[in-house]
Amino acid sequence: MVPITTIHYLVVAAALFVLGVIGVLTRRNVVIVLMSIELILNAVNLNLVAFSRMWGGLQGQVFSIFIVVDAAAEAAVGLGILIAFFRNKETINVDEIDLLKW
Amino acid sequence: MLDSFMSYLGSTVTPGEANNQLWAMIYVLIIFAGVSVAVMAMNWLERKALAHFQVRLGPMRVGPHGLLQPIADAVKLLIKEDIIPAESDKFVFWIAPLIGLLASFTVYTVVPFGPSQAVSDMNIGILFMLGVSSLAVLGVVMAGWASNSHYPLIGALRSSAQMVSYEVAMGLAVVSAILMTSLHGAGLYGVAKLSDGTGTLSMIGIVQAQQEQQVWFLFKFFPLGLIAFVIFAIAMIAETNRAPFDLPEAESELTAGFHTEYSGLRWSLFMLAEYAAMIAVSSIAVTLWLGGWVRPFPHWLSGPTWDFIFALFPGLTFLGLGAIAFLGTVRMPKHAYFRVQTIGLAAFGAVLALIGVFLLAIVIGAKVSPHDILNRTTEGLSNVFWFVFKVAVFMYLYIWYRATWPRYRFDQLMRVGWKVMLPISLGVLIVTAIVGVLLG
Amino acid sequence: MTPVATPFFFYMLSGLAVAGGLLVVTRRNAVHSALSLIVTLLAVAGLYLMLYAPFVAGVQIIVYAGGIMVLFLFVIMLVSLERTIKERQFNRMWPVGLAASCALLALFLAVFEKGKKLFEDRPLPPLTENNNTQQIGLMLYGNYMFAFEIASLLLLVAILGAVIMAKKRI
Amino acid sequence: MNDRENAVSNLDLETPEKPYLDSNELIINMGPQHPATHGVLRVILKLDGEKVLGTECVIGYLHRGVEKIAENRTYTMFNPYVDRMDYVAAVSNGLGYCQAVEKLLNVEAPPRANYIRVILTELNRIASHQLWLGTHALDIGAMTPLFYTFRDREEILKIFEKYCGARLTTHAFRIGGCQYETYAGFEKDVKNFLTFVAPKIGEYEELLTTNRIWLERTKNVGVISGPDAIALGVTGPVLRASGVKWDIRKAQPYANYSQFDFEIPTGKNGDTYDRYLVRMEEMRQSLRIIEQAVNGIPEGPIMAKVPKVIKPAVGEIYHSIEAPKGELGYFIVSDGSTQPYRVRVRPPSFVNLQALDVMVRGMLVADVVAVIGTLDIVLGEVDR
Repeated sequence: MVPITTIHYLVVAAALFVLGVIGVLTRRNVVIVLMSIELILNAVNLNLVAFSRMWGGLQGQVFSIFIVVDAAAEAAVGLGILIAFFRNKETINVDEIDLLKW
Repeated sequence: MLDSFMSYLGSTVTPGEANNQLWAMIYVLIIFAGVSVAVMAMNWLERKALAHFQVRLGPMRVGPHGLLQPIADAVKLLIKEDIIPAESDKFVFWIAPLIGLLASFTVYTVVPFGPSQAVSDMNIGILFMLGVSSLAVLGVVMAGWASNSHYPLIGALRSSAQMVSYEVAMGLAVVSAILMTSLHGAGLYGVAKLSDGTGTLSMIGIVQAQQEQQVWFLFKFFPLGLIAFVIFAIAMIAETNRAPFDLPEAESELTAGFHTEYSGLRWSLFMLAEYAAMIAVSSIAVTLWLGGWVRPFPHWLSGPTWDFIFALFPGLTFLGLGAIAFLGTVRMPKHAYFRVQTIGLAAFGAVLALIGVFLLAIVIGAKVSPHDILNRTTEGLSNVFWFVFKVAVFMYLYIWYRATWPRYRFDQLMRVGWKVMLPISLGVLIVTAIVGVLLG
Repeated sequence: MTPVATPFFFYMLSGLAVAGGLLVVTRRNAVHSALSLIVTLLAVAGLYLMLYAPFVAGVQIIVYAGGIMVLFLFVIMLVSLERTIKERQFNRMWPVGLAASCALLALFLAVFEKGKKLFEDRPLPPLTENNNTQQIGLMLYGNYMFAFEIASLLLLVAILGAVIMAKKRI
Repeated sequence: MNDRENAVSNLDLETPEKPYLDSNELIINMGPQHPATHGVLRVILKLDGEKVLGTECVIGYLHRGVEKIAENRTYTMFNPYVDRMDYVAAVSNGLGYCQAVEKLLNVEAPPRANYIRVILTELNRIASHQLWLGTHALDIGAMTPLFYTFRDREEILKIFEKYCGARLTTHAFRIGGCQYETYAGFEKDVKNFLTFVAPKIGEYEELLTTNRIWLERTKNVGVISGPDAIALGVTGPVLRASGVKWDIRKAQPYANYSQFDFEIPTGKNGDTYDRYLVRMEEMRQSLRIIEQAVNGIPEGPIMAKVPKVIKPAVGEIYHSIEAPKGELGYFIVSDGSTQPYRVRVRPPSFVNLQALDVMVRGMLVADVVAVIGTLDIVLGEVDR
């Protein structure tokens, strides 16, 4: 079997990234869009960790921790907005969120 | 095959570290069987102890003193109809108990029963334990949601909020214990030395740190360790949804909380997961604050004689249990009707006594004619015994709490979690760090 | 910590991750999506372990699977509407989005193909010492102190924002 | 199904932020099969998250038409039926009915009968309060008091069994006095019981009274003010805990309660904790009454002169007594025949249950359970 090198991880990360992008671009449900963003962040994290393994440094892992922090913050605020929005409009579809103010 | 089997026996590290997959597998099987048996024993003990708290007898019919009751229950639950509600989400409903079970059993891979008596020693042991046990909340949420019914949903929301909030206080208490691993100090306010880079997250490393520092973290920087321990001890009850924090299963309010719609085998999986999780969090507490496998007074009562005396404890405990069983046999009514029960109890006592004699034989054998494998077995037995003994104390406390206290209300629970436990644990963490640096 | 770096585990975990990601994007029911996202996250945590990043893996499990996903499930249950499941799931421009994403994937693959030599020359360096967690801690409180503080500020702001957004009356 | 819709639409709820969000209002059906509703009470809860916006009690699952049955039975034949209403305090029910008919007949029970009645009724009050305490504590999550109280209640039931052969639905009294003379050793048994149970009440209090969780669960929960309670017709310990000193044993003494020296415990805040304290104190006061009664029990007949066929003159009568749960009243209309024309019972549980909605609005679901427990309802009496 081919030994696993960095490129393998990069391909997996790319696949996850593209899946996340597809989710963000095509889904209507805000919750699923947010989850797709989490997928994208994960793909980036995987890349960072794979590169940090490749170069033997730890900077990549430190960065990935920052990204996890960011993901947590993003999920909290995003879901908060979602709940506030749902209270007003009773919908969670992205394409119905088309006004700046209501 | 035989070589790889025997090669590990002399090793002093865990099979995971020695990269011995065969022994890792054997350990996994032993732990799985052991935990299952412990859950059954705990089930029996809880019913008996609770009954005696409440001036009644508890199970008495199935086997002598109800000893076979857990088995009877298990059989009953296994052959019971497995109901899946029509409107439920079948797949999620089906998989939810498995997730809870998986989460609570996976934790055991890093529980250190001894320096080499663990499946593996992870670099991030305690982080792994907290992380995996926090996955159990997913099983609860899924079960509540998949049932598609009001009571389970409220139960699931309650329990997920509860588990997530108490995890915070729990984590902070754990951090203050981890901090102590890097702060060397002899005894209470003895000389502390701030060492660079000797702190550890590994479960075995934490116990070894306590061994080296010659103090249980419970007593370190008194009363800081004690406060952190109390915070953890409270949070772990909330984590496992036990009384007085058993709101998710508050039968008087929510019938049975998130597992209202479950029956038979699936329900028993939830119970199994709950008890396994109880044992798991108790072992975290024992590892972090009560010195893990270390026997009491390892330095005050040191020397080979004391080692030998303490090594006798496992065998003596079993002999004592056997003696209690024989006492029960004597006190059994002398009526033909009770003959089977009497014989059963005597047989049970005989088995316990045999185990005790066997364990004593190993210990005494090691004393009389020191042999590498015998010595190691003696040591391992002693380690596992003290660890299990400390965990058993917690198990008894769980029962005691349940018999004594009423149940908290949800808002009060949240208030206690966020406004009392969290500030205290943060404060303890900060003060521990300051004390550590000042004494260093 | 000695993860077993066999190709088998790699393919299993990455397969799980990608399959989970696929389900996230395609499931009708948001709860199912969330559950498959959890599978993906756990699989990625496994991949981190294989890359000798146990601390990141632990953080991934605690923060993502134990925290963020529970939050997601909570919100889904709170806003769960029967009708969102029956509605159209993809927006009108989904073919465009899909095409763009496929183009992106093609681009990635082309880049990898082109730069493949770069990677093959460098076999993975031998395992660093076992104190990964300590090293990360030293870095976080050393070089990246400022970034770390900013991250904590970000979290504080996020907490405030989430509370203000989600609370009915303050 | 329609039933449920109607019940829900009857909830006149004023939610101030209704246009903003009513999506997470949840309607939950609590009961009739629910462990904490003490029988077959069905409460429809309207919730906002865990907050209770309104309740609707659906009753009648245990309706047996006791009042209607009375119209087809003679006065004597109806006597056992009243035991089945509040089956926890059957003796009190019997006492109320017998005294009402005696009033209608203008008969006075002899003094010895009155003493026996008081002893048995007060024993029954203790038994009822013990049962209440056990189940109430169980609802709030404390399992252990239940078993303690049941152990001690057993002693009371033993005395009942020795006296009249029945443990629960005793049918101890007859119109005009008592059917049975006390058995040999009755007084000794009762005295033994007094010395047995006094420390036990302290034992219950030790478990609960100063327990932090118990305090948090009961203080300021289900508060009802004195005027509100009077307006709703609430009686018994629930009323007294709101600070109203109203006890029919003192206000309109019946039997021979006026001869005994006892206090009426009252509370201040009208919350669940005060009701708990009031009931605990009531048990002690009952012990005092029993002690005085057992020491002063006179010799003499136990039955007044009552005709073989009871045929009261045309007329109507209302007589009420202080049952363990509150004012238990009997309104009897006689048309001069052997059967009552109409019997109407004023059951304390039914009237107290009205206060549930007032007490739990704005509270949490867990408090509903606590309040149902503290109201001490018996569904046999609510539904009759």
